[in-house]
Amino acid sequence: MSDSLYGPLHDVAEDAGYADPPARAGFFTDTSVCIGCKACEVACKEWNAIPDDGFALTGMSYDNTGQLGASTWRHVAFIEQSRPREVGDGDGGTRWLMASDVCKHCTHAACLDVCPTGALFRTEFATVVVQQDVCNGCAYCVSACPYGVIDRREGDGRAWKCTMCYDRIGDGMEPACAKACPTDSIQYGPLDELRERARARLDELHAEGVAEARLYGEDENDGVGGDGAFFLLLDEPETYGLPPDPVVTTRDLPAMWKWAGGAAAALAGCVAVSFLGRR
Amino acid sequence: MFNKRVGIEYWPVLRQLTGSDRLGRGKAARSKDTDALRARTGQADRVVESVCPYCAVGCGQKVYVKDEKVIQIEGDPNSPISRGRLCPKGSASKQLVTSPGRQTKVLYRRPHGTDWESLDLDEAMDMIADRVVDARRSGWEDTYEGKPVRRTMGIASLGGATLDNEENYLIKKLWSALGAIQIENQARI
Amino acid sequence: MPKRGGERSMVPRAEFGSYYGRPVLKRPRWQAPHLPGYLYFGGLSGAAAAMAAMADATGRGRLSLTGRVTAATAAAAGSALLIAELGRPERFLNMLRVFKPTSPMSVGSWVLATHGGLTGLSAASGVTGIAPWLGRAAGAGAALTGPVLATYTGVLMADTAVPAWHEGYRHLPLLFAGSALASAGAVGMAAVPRGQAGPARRMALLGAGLELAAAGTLEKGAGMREQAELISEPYRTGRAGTLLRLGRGLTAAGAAGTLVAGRSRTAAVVSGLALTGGALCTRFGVFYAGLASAEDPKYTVVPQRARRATGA
Amino acid sequence: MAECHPVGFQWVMEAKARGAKVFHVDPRFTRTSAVAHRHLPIRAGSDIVLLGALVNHVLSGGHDFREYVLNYTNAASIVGEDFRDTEDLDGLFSGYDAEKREYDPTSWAYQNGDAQAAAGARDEAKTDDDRSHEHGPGATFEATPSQTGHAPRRDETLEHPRCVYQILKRHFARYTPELVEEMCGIGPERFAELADAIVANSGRDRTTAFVYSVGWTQHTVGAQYIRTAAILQLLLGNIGRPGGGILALRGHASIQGSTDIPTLFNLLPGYLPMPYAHEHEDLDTYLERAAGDTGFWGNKRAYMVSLLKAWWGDAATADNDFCFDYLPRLTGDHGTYHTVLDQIAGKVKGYFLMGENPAVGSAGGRLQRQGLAATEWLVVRDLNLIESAEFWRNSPEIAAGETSPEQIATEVFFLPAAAHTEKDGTFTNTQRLLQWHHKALDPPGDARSDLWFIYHLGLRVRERLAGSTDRNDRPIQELTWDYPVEGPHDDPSAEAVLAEINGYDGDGRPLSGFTALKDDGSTSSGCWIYSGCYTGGVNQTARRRPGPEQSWVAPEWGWAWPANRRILYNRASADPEGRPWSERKAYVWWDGEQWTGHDVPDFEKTKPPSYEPPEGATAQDAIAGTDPFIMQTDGKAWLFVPKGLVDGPLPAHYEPQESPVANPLYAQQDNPARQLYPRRGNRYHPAGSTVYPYAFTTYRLTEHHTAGGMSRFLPYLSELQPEMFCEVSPALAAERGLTNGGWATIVTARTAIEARVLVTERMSPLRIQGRTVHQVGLPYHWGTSGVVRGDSANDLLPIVLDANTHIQESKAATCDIRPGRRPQGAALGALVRRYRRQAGIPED
Repeated sequence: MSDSLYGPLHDVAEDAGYADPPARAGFFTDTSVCIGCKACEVACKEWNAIPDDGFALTGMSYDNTGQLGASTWRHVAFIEQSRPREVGDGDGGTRWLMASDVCKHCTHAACLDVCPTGALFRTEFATVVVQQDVCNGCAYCVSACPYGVIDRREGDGRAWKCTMCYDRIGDGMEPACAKACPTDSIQYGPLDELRERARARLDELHAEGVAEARLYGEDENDGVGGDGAFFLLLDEPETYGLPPDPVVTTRDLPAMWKWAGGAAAALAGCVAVSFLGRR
Repeated sequence: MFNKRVGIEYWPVLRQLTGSDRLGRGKAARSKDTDALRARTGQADRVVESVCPYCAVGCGQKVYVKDEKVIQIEGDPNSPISRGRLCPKGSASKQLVTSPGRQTKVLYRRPHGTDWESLDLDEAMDMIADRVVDARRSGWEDTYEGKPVRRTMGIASLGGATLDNEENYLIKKLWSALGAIQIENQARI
Repeated sequence: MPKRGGERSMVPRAEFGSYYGRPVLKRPRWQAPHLPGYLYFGGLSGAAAAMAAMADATGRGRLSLTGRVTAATAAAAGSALLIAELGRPERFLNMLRVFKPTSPMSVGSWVLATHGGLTGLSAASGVTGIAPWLGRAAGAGAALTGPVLATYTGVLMADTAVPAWHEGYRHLPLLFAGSALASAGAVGMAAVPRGQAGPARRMALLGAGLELAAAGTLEKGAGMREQAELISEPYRTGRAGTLLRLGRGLTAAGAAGTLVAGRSRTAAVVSGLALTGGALCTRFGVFYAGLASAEDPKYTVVPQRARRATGA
Repeated sequence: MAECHPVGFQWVMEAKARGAKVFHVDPRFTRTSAVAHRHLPIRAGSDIVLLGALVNHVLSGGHDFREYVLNYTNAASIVGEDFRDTEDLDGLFSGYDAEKREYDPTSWAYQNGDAQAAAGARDEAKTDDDRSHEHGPGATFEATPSQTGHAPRRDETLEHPRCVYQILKRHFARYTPELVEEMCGIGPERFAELADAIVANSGRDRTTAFVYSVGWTQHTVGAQYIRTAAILQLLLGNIGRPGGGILALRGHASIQGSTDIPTLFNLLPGYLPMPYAHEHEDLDTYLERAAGDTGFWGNKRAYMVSLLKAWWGDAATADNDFCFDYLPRLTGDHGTYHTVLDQIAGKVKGYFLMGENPAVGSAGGRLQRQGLAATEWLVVRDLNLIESAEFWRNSPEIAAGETSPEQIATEVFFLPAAAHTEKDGTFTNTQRLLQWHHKALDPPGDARSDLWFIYHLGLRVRERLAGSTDRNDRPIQELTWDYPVEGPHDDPSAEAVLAEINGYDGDGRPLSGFTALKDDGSTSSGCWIYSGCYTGGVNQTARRRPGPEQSWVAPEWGWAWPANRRILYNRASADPEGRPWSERKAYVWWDGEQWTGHDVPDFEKTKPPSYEPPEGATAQDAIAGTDPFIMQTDGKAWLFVPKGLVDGPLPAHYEPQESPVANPLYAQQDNPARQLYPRRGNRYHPAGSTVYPYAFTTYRLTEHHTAGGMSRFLPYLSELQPEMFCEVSPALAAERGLTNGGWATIVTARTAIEARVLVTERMSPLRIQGRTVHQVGLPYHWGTSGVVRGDSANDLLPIVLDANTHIQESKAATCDIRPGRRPQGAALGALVRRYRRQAGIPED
């Protein structure tokens, strides 16, 4: 059971009851080639028939989406960075980081763990999907996700997030975002292959002198047992709005139950004690 | 609680107890809809090869039609130009052609009018044809500064860069035959 | 986004720490008064059920009936709040679609369903006098589910990514246990003649003590594993801090009043109200502390960075 | 490119991954800059300085690809003695008439070559009584005016002081890195890095490509921007070779097609010029003026006669000059901006807008809307109710109380258009590739294709004129206008139209290509360069052999004009003897018997490299086996253009019409031949104005499409860029008190608009002539209709045009910017007037 809640887990789909599942599917988002076009956002919305998410300028560079949510399953972050410089010096110090964020499809997915209805479930591809015919909108998953991904949609009442296009990949197709991505910043495939590719790309970038390049969510020893959707970043995760070291809350669940058991016993004991004595 | 269309055997708790997914986080929790899920592209009546209507890169598109409705437009992986990829605009093509905001009725605004009125397409075409004939005549020039020009300055047209070659061809052909010369498109802009 | 000084306002640069100051986590969709109300009623029902069973066992009829009715009513009220909080209330039965030990809400739903049934039966029997043996048996059962119902909510809150809740997983069950005891004791001593209310007053006193102790450690962050000072901050500051301080005052006052409540029904009622108010303030305080800790990315990012830096 | 052509940009990323170095020159740091190796922020309107300095770097450093330059360009040609350069005349070339503000190009001619010595214009134009030398936009394929047979004198040593090579050297000598720093704001190290990279990446083994868009064309010197790049690329041997070229990225699905089969006033299909009015003109005199007799334009009669046959069929006979007389005649600039001014003057009764939104998308938005309001009737065909359809009720002028629906007399017909999924047809993409899109379903409601519309309108007009005996109605009566119809709405068959464009031989069989065209009336073809797209009765444009199953050239995907060639002038990819310049860059070559290679050779298949044209040869027979530029009269690429451009044979740096600085090179501040329209509503700012101290540039965003008709009405795109904004540097924000996310008002002499502010380091203040020049960036997508709305950047711009192309200068102008929202109602006009008064600009 501890394996099922925390730590490296190799047979994720098997652990969820699938005999002989297909290879674990994943996204590798290489932000070093992202051009911030947002094709992923639109392709996702078209395929999944997601409603628009409001029409407001945020003032956050070219990001008017803001964050992932019930009606945004791909979100492109724009981060402007520059070193101080003199007028006329050009903008050699300017960096404009772009990154398409998505549900991480964690090995240990808190949203799925805490879902009381079984609406959130693990697919045979080891992805995590909400069943809209089941979800009753309890919103537990919203508080549980360490990445702030899943949310309940106002007016609809159910929780929504990226499905990694479960319907498409089940039919041997690529998820809509990965298919549309003009520069292959979003790559879809068997997770093992993607991890290998990502490590090679990282080595390449390091060799080019891009020392700040790093993988995020690729390590199966991290707090969520590694992500099904992982990233190559060019700065600290929190710069992109990602938690630096997320841990699935369920890791501590056994301990929590112990403390709760103790508290329950204490409560019962206190009641009992209160009835001791005469009157 | 459990799907009413199916029996109690679809109650996940039972499947948790009897199957391999004891924690109820995977196989046991699947709903009937989930089991029936397929990509809608697979149900298309036909798939039509097309080209993105936005910029001039010319990305290949596949248009999926079911029940005479476009149900999906996505990149054509066979295209050596785009390799199946689309930008945000190309990816929004389905909304472009199916958006409820799209105008599908002829509208008419009479001179000094304050609102649109509806108009029959056939009638509109007749009215436009009448006006073309009239404007052509009234703007007609046989000569200009003594030189033969045989043209009309009464009609002008702008547009073409978003149209098909065949359409541009007929536009240029008809306007030229009518003697109209102020025929322009976005390429000038 | 850290504020930028000076007149050079610009597209905010993403500096160390966050993406334009946006939270990393989603703001919990749970709302007040539903969730804190549920926490209160769940606690009240659980402790009241235990009180009723013990009262039964010790032959305190009025206290038993009060406990049974309170437990049943509170369970119903809690359930109603829980359902009202759902995005799709008509699907509340889906809570029993699976049984997931990994989901405190799933466990809680089964417990609540059982407990609700038991307390309902026992209250119905108590009020109508029909099938008293069944009422007693159901009451005894509810005495088992009750403490679970009253404390599992601590896990419910803690089993999230919300830093203040998660890191409070040791404290919250005890806090809720104490608060539940105080709440049930308060109802008991206020509703039952002084003569039979002794155990209720003792429950209230013990509960208040436990509640005050647990809240004290939670607010200090004592026992939290990492960055205790920072992560416990939301319990001390803002709306949550105010509510918790108010709750502590009310609970202390209620406890003090309880000491004399054996001599005055009025004192019992006033003390009961104070304790109830204290318990409610505590629940609301805990709830808002969680919201505050989810909304400011520092509570997510700083401890995680520290953890990563130490290689933990 | 990443901004506006993201999917095309995948190939840049691919090249980058293979080691290509990517430089991005742009006033703004864009999404392209973000992934380029180097972004060079440049002052908008100064590109010729940068490009000229690169030319100078190549020439003065001896970096040119000498064998290529000597054999394939006119570097060795000797120019006549009368020619004077801008260096001699302080910014003017010889032949300028200050009164008429135009050039007489006679003195630019080659020595020995007489006044008609050369080429480049794609219209018949020049006669003694015409000022016009009309040119279409997007120069790709040009009819070359007449020339006499004899070749100009050449100096193969390139040392003659009047040879093109030496003239170039002198002309560009003052275009130095120092000047680049002073005028463009690009420092010497950055320039050196760029120059070194280009030189290192050109030659036998390597090629460099330039990619541009309207950032180069939308200037009063636009055509010359591209000319400068052409000179550079020719000197480096980067034309006609794989990985080389100057690539225009165009913004509309078939904007290339609408130039090839032009809905443009000055062109007929296939870049044949529209005839101008002359006292006596017949087909012969037209052809004489239209193009040269040598090179492939030498077959101009076949092209023209086949077009006339396509249009007037049996009515077109040799006896009646193939109905040449039926074509209306031009008398000057009849471009869209000219038309708008004519509309305001009440000269245009009826106006058709087909998939075009000038109320937002054209410069001088107020004038555009005034023009619409002054038109008697207007037909708008579009998918959505765009501003140009609703100007009579929601324009900024109505909001300002200047006019009202009751005052606007325009009768408006809005006809819903069919989408690309609802009709068959071809788009021609930016690389000349025709691709057929199949109809997927019928259009909804009253929506119809433009093919349907124009065909059925034509039928109705013909019906009305059927009985007429007016001679002027014969062109329409005799027009071939009988296309098979199909479907529930009687849609004309697009395939039948394409077949007509391809052309037929005398027996009614589809032609195999333009080389099969005859000048005797026995063949027809609606657009000679497209001939071959329907070879064998097969729609070649619908070919879709999967890319992975083909070579990298992918010749069996769609069909590229001409003759399915993917790289034009690809004979230049081989050396004069016909051998590839290098194995790495092998593309087409002479195998001893014929030309062969990866692409369709752009050369007569069996003409050997050794071929020497006999005396008096015409058409392609006059092109030697070593001359790759077969459309030119001499088969050479022109570094110096002795004829064909109206603003000079060489590019010279001129400041934009509205510039914050003075031109340090010449006393001549602006392009002396630019088209000016000083008038009410179109006042210009003086150079260096302190009232309008900031430069601004307009542009597009990835998330929107041009004037917004296909994007602002879609929620999925609108939510991504929901509001009009302006981009300013932190320094400018500090100077003017602007805050990120707040509002700003941008003011010009034309109007003022408001925009939300993005304060960003991506906008660089530049050091120009020793002082700081700030630039304001303005996307131009918004208007008063759609899901998201906002002010239009184009309202700020004046109408001032490049005289070659009649394209407006919308990439560089000046403005003031101030914090806060703009005034509403009459106060808006008052603000604009106050600024004008302060700047000493005449009142409207």
